[in-house]
Amino acid sequence: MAEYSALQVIRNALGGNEHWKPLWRKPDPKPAYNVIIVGGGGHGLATAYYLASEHGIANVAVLEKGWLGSGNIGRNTTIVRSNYLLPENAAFYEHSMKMWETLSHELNYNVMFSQRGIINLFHTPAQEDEAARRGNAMLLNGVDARFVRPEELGKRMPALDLAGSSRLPVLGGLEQPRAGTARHDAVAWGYARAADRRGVDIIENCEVTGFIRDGTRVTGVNTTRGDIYARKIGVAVAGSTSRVLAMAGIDALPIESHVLQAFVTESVKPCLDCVVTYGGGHLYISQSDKGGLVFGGDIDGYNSYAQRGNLPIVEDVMSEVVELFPAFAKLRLLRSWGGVMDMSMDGSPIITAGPLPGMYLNAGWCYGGFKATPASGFCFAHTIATDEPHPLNAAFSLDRFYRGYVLDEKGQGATPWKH
Amino acid sequence: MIIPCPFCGPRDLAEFTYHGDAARAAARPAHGSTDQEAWDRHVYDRRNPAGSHAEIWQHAGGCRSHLRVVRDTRTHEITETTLYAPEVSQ
Amino acid sequence: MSGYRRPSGGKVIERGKSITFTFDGKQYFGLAGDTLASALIAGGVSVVGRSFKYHRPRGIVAAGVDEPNALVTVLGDGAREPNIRATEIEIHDGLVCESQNRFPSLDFDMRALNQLGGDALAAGFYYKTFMGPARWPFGGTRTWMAFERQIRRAAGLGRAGTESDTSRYDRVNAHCDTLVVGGGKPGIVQALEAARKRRRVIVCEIDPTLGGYASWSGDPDISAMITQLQAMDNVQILTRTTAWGIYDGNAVAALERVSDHRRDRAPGEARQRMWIIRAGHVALATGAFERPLVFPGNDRPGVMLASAAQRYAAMYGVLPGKRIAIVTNNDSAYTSAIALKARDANVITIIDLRSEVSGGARSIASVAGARLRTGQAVVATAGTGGLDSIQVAPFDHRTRRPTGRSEGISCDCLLMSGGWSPAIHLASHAGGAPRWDDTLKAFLAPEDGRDLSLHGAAAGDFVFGAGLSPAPAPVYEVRAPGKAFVDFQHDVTADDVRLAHREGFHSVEHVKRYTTLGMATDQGKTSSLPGQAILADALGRPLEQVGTTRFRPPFTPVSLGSIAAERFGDLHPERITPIHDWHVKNGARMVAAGHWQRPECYNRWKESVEQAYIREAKTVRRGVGIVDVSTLGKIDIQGPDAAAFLDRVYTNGFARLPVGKSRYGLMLREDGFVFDDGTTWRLAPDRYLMTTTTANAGPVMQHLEYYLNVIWPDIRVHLTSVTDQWAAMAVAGPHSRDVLAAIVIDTDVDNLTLPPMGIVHGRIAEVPVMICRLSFSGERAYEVYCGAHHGAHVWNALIAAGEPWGILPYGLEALGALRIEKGHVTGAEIDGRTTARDLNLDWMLSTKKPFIGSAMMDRLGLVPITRQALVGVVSINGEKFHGGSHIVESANPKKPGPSLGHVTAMCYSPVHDRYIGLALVSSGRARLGARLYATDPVRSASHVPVEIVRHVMVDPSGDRMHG
Amino acid sequence: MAEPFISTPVMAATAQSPIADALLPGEYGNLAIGAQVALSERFGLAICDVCAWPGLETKTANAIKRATGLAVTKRRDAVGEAAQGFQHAPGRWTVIAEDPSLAERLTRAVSANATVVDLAHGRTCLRIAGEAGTSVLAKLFAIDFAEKAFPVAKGLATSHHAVLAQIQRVDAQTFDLLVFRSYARTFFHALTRASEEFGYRIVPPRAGEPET
Ligand SMILES: Cc1cc2nc3c(=O)[nH]c(=O)nc-3n(C[C@H](O)[C@H](O)[C@H](O)COP(=O)(O)OP(=O)(O)OC[C@H]3O[C@@H](n4cnc5c(N)ncnc54)[C@H](O)[C@@H]3O)c2cc1C
Ligand SMILES: NC(=O)c1ccc[n+]([C@@H]2O[C@H](COP(=O)([O-])OP(=O)(O)OC[C@H]3O[C@@H](n4cnc5c(N)ncnc54)[C@H](O)[C@@H]3O)[C@@H](O)[C@H]2O)c1
Ligand SMILES: Cc1cc2nc3c(=O)[nH]c(=O)nc-3n(C[C@H](O)[C@H](O)[C@H](O)COP(=O)(O)O)c2cc1C
Ligand SMILES: [Zn+2]
Repeated sequence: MAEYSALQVIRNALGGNEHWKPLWRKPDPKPAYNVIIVGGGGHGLATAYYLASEHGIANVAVLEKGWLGSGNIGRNTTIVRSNYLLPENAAFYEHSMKMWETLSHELNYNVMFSQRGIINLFHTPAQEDEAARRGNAMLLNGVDARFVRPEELGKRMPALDLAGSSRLPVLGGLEQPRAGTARHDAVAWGYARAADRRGVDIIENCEVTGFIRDGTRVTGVNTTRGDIYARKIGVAVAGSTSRVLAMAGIDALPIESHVLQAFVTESVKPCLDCVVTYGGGHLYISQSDKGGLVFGGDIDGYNSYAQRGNLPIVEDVMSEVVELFPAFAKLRLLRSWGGVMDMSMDGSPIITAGPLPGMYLNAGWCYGGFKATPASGFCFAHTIATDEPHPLNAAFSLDRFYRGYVLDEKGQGATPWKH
Repeated sequence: MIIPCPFCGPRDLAEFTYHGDAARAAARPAHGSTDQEAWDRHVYDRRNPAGSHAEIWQHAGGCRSHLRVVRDTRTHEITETTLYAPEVSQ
Repeated sequence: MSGYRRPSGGKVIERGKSITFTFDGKQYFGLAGDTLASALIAGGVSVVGRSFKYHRPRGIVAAGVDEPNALVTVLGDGAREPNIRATEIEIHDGLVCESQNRFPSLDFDMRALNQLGGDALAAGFYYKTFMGPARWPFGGTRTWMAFERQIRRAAGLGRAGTESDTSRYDRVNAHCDTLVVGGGKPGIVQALEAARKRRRVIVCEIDPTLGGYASWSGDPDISAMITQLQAMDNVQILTRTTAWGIYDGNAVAALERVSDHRRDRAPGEARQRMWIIRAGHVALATGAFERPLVFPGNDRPGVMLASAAQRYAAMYGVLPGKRIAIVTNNDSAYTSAIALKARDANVITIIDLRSEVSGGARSIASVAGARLRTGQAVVATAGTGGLDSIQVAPFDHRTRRPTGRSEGISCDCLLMSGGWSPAIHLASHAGGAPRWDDTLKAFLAPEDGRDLSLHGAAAGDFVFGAGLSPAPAPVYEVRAPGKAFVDFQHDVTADDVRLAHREGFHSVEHVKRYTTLGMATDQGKTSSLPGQAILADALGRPLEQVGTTRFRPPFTPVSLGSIAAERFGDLHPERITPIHDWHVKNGARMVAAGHWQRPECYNRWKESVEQAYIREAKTVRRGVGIVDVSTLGKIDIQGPDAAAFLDRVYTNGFARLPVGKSRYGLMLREDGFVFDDGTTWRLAPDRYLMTTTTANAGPVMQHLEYYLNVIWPDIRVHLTSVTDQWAAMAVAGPHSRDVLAAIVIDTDVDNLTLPPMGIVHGRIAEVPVMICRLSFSGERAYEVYCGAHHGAHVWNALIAAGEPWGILPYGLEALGALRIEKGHVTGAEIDGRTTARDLNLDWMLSTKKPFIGSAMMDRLGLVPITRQALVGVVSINGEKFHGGSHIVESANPKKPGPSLGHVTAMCYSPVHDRYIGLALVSSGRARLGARLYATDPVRSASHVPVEIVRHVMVDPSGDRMHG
Repeated sequence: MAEPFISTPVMAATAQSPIADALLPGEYGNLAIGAQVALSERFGLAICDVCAWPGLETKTANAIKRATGLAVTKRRDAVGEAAQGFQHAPGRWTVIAEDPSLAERLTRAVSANATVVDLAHGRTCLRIAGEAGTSVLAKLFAIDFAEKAFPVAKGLATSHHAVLAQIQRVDAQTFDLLVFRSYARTFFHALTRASEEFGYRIVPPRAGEPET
């Protein structure tokens, strides 16, 4: 099997690039598998890969209703970080960060993980204390963190307006230097290729339309390409979680679907070397390798499955961009889009066995599940393979809400659109 | 999005704040209820349907009324807006 | 390209009015009305930029917003404006532009890469390499990041500046019955029709003038129609205005370029203006985009869209070359040929990929004097700098390949036409799938049930002229050796599309993402369909099944400044208290608290903040101080059920609070966690004045309104925000009563008349005031309320009255220090994750009545004593520790061990003469007396031994405030 | 204990407008064709919020009419000589008058039909008049200012980003804007900025109104 390398690129180029093989096969579904993963997003594909690579379970199918990576993996703002406050989240996301650091090698696919740092700006003394609280939590949890003072910020981001036009000067920032961005689509493709190579069937254009039940136990799925049986069925469908579980008779979950928009400008030469977030609102910016400035802000704030947003958020986000970077006012918005997010009631994820026998659930990623992809796949595979949560996802249970063990990073309570 | 407030007329989304599923609000356990499971469900569980959704919005940047808005979560199309009255949602 | 200006003609230019502008440091002349593109073509400039990846020389291809190549940077008023299409810049005296991506300074690594040659840089090459070795020293992400740096530098188009944009942007909200997008003939027809029905109509058009294609194709009716439209009083015409997005409810976002085309601006005039138009009906008459053809060398400067040449000739009197060849798969190019001929162009040949051509087309070709070559194709182009010649060969349109020897034709301009794609972008923003029309070989707008219609070419209504067919041949590519470009700007070739297919990317969306086809600044306006056709060929499926990629706003790129509009440079509104100006005049450092501006402290004699607040706090403990607390949220609560309502929303009881008294109250969220606190005053049996924290004033109001309107509509209570009605100031300290006694009239303020939590009404310096004896500082203290307009007056009176006792104002920092000493909680402790028990406020949880949150507050996870609880921390050795420090057991700052909690707030305590703080510490109450460390590795690197103490660190018995 | 006061009328001698410093009479902006809008503050007014209990809206409207002479009904807003009133929410009116005893009179008139809250200090009333008035307002508010949609006397509640505002059309070219006092300075700044391109005049307070 041709492995990817610089040498191969040159060899193939000499052959007119005629000999490259498909990244994944296009198999027809088999009647039955050991494990079915519903959802060909980052998490579903990673889960399939780790089932095969960590647990030797290769008789696995990933069922994707559209084209692979058409969900949130294909539309996120690509930020990878582990700067969490709560220890449960910190441990999980830091594990993910470590996996990211070797992911391209592991997959033999360059996912372009660029550890250019993320800086959360703060603007008031109270915010500075909060930043210190978080930064100290990170260091005590073994995560890298440092304070960045305005002088350094000015040097690293010459276009940044430290004074702020309206009463919120930049007092400093909390940086996680190891954080950064990755090429979102490549993560899906890289996992798909690696899983395929280990025997996993990746089946596109195969929508799950129902569950086959034996009593309460889930034993298979109805799909647009026929019924498929499996001993275990993992659901990793992000924004579609409620819709899919409703097919199994679960009519309510601690999840709401909300749309988050993202934006990219026309490309320009490198002008922003790290990821930055604004503390005077809700905004994060980075620059893609192609040169576009990529922004995100608040979710639109109402239940939606529409994958597109509305104008007020567009205005808010652009207002914040030019507040921080008044030099960018003349740059131009090229494209905006939306994704449907699985907002959980405390803003933290769910990776668990259940809620029905034979079923496993991976959901509740809000707007932060891209960075989780490796650890999520790893833990979900563990949970499916062993029927026990991995210590890293033990806290991400479904019953934590009812028991009062919520993991509420933002302290917003059960108002999912505020997380 | 433009929401037709029954009192103010059509107004921009930016004037409204969201309060979620109207059916959930209507099904809130009675004040003083000690049915823990009912409270768990009420506080944490959501139907989150794809399709028609009766929901509550407050015209916070206008008349501050609470509205019951029937909206399709797949298309954002609004088919019904009334001032919120608890009976309607039951 | 050897373009030139004809001695006559040109609909929009003013002959006689010469304009001077600068391009790449060189002066050029154009005519008023020219675009930068038309002026450059007239000036014989053929290379205007370099391509994205291969840095190939590129010329002007189109005449409108679909231009993929000619992007320049406009150097205006200080701020750089990169990536502007030369076709949309109206030249004016003093315009300075520069080309982009032109002399890329590639460093050593990149050059090495380039030597690998084009094929190694094919689509997606970077996914397959640059991983480096798995292990140290180049392991992890190091290798990639080193290469990434070079790739990033090589990519990108223009350069963004660092100087702030000083121009102004505006927003206008508009409403109409009918919005017509596109001021071409079909748009004008729609507008007239709606206007005659007395509808309110808005028409927006990208160009400076109305008329569109009808105007440049010489439609005889068009100017009369324009005049007619302009005369209607119910029609508003917005030129230079691009509708760029349609949002839910027919809210249309449009960008007007108000003064970009002028050197000077009037006072207050914007550069650009964002229109938000709410329309009953939207009529889209946005025309269509001509498609290029894909053949080797099709990106050479001098190769242009046929309709673009026609437009340059008609509108600007400019011809793109002296010997023009045309290659086409459809009849519309014949219209272009004849139109060019009519303007004295020398159209030497028409090369038609089709083997059969209609009689109508044939006769046009002969009228145009162009030799018609059917069943032939361009298989190569040649020239240095611009185009010198093309190679033409017989062609089989089924195999897409040449079938015989090629023949050279010398020409300096090659026009191409691959048929037309209707501009359905706006109609597709809602996300429906466009429909394939197999006659037109084009995607038409989806039907999504909105109040929206399409007209003219946008609706697929193509009329190319008598005897001509609107149906192109379904062939867009000539497969011959050499790089044949699909997406000019992103350098995506036909081979790239096939490579993507070979690697398993079979969805159009995959091909887009893998090759970046259609992701450039033109968003594939011209290139999408040819790319999809090549994919369809590779898949062996009809184009209909392949589909098109999703359209998204904006239709064309929009400046970020225009979307921010009036908020650019003025993002956060400022909220000020009635005493604001006094604070500023008296040396206060103001800080933002949400939108509010509040004094942090009043610096004197160049004090530091810490020195100032310690001085202020001492004044309160020893004498008397005054603080502006007007920012507290205040809610008027009236009605027969007011008491019952408060009993439901507060954890503690308010029904039995006597009139004329106030009480501290605590609110939970429905999930049982603490939401907010504040005092509420009973002013009459059915009237209360509730106060909230500054930060939560809005959320508490919304919370109360929600319960009142939605959950308990039977409760008869009215709520009104009166935050702004009252100025509020707290007078605190042992001498506070003396100060009040000296100035308040119409009431006594002695302990009997005004005991703790009591309320009196009186007057200060003529002004009616309401005084409540409340203490946040732990000292004897009074909150004085008066009408906000009188606030400054009363404040001044109190300061004057307090002079004998040395009254001083104190700010937020001192307020914080005093409350920390006293163990009162604020937002730092009420962070949405703490319970009443965590904050030692369990005494406020009534057991006699249910309240919001009571059902959920005893869940398993909310009660363990191992939870983090509020305690005091005191520096043992006098060293300073910091807010945000974590509490740990280990004395070793290098190995601090796990976090037990964190310091929520700290201050220097004048009472204890050392640094103290509040902290949330796990099993906090069990740790009283423990010696732990406050560690702050991320900020100050301090690691300070602290003792855990009770959270109330001053006057736990409350004698001082009750005295 | 003294009676709780129902209202605190604005006393000319001691009151201060939040925008006093910004209200510098003169002409500003693009004066090429003269000032097309006039901006002023109506300081020192009595402003009340009257909120009817459900079912008692008509009675409340009648009471407002009795107390002020304004021809308000459940459906109609009114601008009178000495007072103005409009319904800004179902059953909820803003009433403005120059008479400082407004709150007291209203409270007496509505008796148990409604509640009255004095907002004389809590709101700042700005007036914008002139040809370009609606063009200026259209920059700040997503409201249809066409006379058909927004006839004379009508009042409504809306917002400019975080700043809530009530607007009443006093005549074809004149609008009164009520904004929260604390936001008034910021908002006035936005208003003048929006007016610049039309040229604007700041009009001094009327004679007899407090010198601020
Ligand atoms: C705009 C935006 C910005 C974001 N930014 C970031 C960020 O910067 N950093 C970060 O960490 N996270 C970010 N996220 C979140 C992150 O993208 C998601 O949390 C994560 O991708 C979710 O996991 P996934 O990749 O498995 O989901 P998806 O990619 O959504 O995968 C779910 C898949 O399930 C498929 N599916 C659904 N229903 C069915 C069915 N019935 N049958 C078969 N298949 C089905 C869907 O088609 C989809 O492909 C962002 C999200 C959005 C929308
Ligand atoms: N032989 C030929 O060259 C030939 C023959 C017939 C037709 N055509 C083409 O067919 C089309 C004629 O179509 P039509 O008469 O329906 O329209 P048109 O092209 O005359 O008018 C469309 C107008 O809409 C404007 N517009 C487009 N998008 C807009 C937006 N988002 N906001 C504001 N304005 C916008 C354009 O600037 C243009 O003026 C033209 O594109 C023309 O080139 C070409
Ligand atoms: C990090 C990132 C960068 C992007 N950059 C571009 C870009 O340069 N050009 C572009 O057209 N789209 C860009 N997109 C957006 C995609 O075209 C697309 O809109 C997005 O993936 C969502 O898919 P959809 O619009 O098909 O629903 C980018 C998306 C992401 C997530
Ligand atoms: Zn309303």
